Amino acid sequence: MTVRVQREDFDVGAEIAALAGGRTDIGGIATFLGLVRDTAGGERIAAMTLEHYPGMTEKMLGEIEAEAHSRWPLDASLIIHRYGRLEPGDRIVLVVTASAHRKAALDSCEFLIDWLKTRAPFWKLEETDAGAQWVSARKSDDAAAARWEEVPDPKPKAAE
Amino acid sequence: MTVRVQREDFDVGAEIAALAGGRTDIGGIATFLGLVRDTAGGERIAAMTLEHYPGMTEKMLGEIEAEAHSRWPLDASLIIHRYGRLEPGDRIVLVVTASAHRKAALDSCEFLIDWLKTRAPFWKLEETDAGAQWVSARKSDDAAAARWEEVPDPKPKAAE
Amino acid sequence: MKILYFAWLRQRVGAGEETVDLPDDVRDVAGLIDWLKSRGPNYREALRDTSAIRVAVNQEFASLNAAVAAGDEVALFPPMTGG
Amino acid sequence: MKILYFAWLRQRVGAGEETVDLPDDVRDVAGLIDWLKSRGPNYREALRDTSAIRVAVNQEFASLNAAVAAGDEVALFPPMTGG
Repeated sequence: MTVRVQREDFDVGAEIAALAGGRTDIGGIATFLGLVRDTAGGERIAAMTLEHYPGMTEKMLGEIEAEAHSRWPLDASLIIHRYGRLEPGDRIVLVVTASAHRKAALDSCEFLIDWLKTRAPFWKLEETDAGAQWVSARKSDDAAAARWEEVPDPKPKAAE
Repeated sequence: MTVRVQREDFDVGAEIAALAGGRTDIGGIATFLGLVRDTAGGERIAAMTLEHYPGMTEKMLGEIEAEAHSRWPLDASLIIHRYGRLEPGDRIVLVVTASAHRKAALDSCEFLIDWLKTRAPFWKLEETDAGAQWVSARKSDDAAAARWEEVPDPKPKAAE
Repeated sequence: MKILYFAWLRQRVGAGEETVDLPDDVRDVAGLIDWLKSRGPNYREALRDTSAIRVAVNQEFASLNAAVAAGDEVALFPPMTGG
Repeated sequence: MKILYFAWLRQRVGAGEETVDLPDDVRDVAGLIDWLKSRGPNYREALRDTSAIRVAVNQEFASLNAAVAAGDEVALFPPMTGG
């Protein structure tokens, strides 16, 4: 279980390789990589600045990661979230989960990205043609995160 | 849309970077990486050999990939599947899907790995302490693939 | 008490962080927000709509009726938009 | 007709690929399998349980009653275990 909150970019291939790290009990590694898009709600985005709450961010991400490990049989996991000014195409967030079972890796990866969207203290300021605008929280993100509120099966449905 | 069936290993980070390739309309990239495990059904696996049906494999993977593009709004996708002799910890399969919407990327990635498990003409021969054994198809894999038989929403549930 | 502001709350208040001497009669988050609003138009403007404000006390999410005390770190911010 | 065998079917038949002259009365996959079984004990053993056999005709999955003709490429193999 690793959480990193950093201004610097990250190397996806190197992170995945480090997570697997010569282990031979991992059957599947699921990854979600979030990138900055050049549009939002039809508006052109020149850049965005991610602000966060140092200390609490790491704490919340660690709690969300621990929750994933309690729900699925994970061998390893990693969350990296950047802050600072980012441009379209830049990497923002990386979630990696490894398990003997592919379903556990895939489900927990989706869980982590859904939860950190609504529970990690980050705020996005977008630079649009109309000036700088704080991004509003989306109902669809709340709904995606709420799906995981029900107590799920402790084991993946399709044993591998 | 790219399909590669190859004996050689692949570089996950480079493949993901090439897929995104300077594009600024991609919001999320989902990846599933399958690795060879050192055990199966309690037995120790020294290595496995993947046999496939050259020609038909590429054709089936291409059809499965096209099906994913018809079901989800994907910007790009990649399937790499290796054949030949592999040892525990080795990479076997890589599925990468990119979309403006994270849910589309995640769902289509899961769809692709579920379908290729049961529809791509590969066969695994495992080297165990008891000798070489052909892997049996798993009911759980059939069930995972069958989940996608129902006609799904053409659009992701949580618009982004 | 240390108070932190993020995103547009920080911009409207005009500070990201301040240390305040809490009046004795402020015992919960709602009371803290009311007292802050009495401190000037920037606070009144920033804290006008409490439905748009999320709160953390000592880096844990908290509700408006959560207790606060002198040694606490309280953060006020809009709904989060990470990921 | 070109016939391909994979995995344990290939091992039991003893060949991965062969070209055969199809008798006129073989018109579907089931008929082809019956005819192959008449060709020797290795075929009989390999093709004994048709429920364990999957078929592709010209690289498309096909059922036991799918039609086959002289120019076709027919593949016989166990259920797939990729991924």
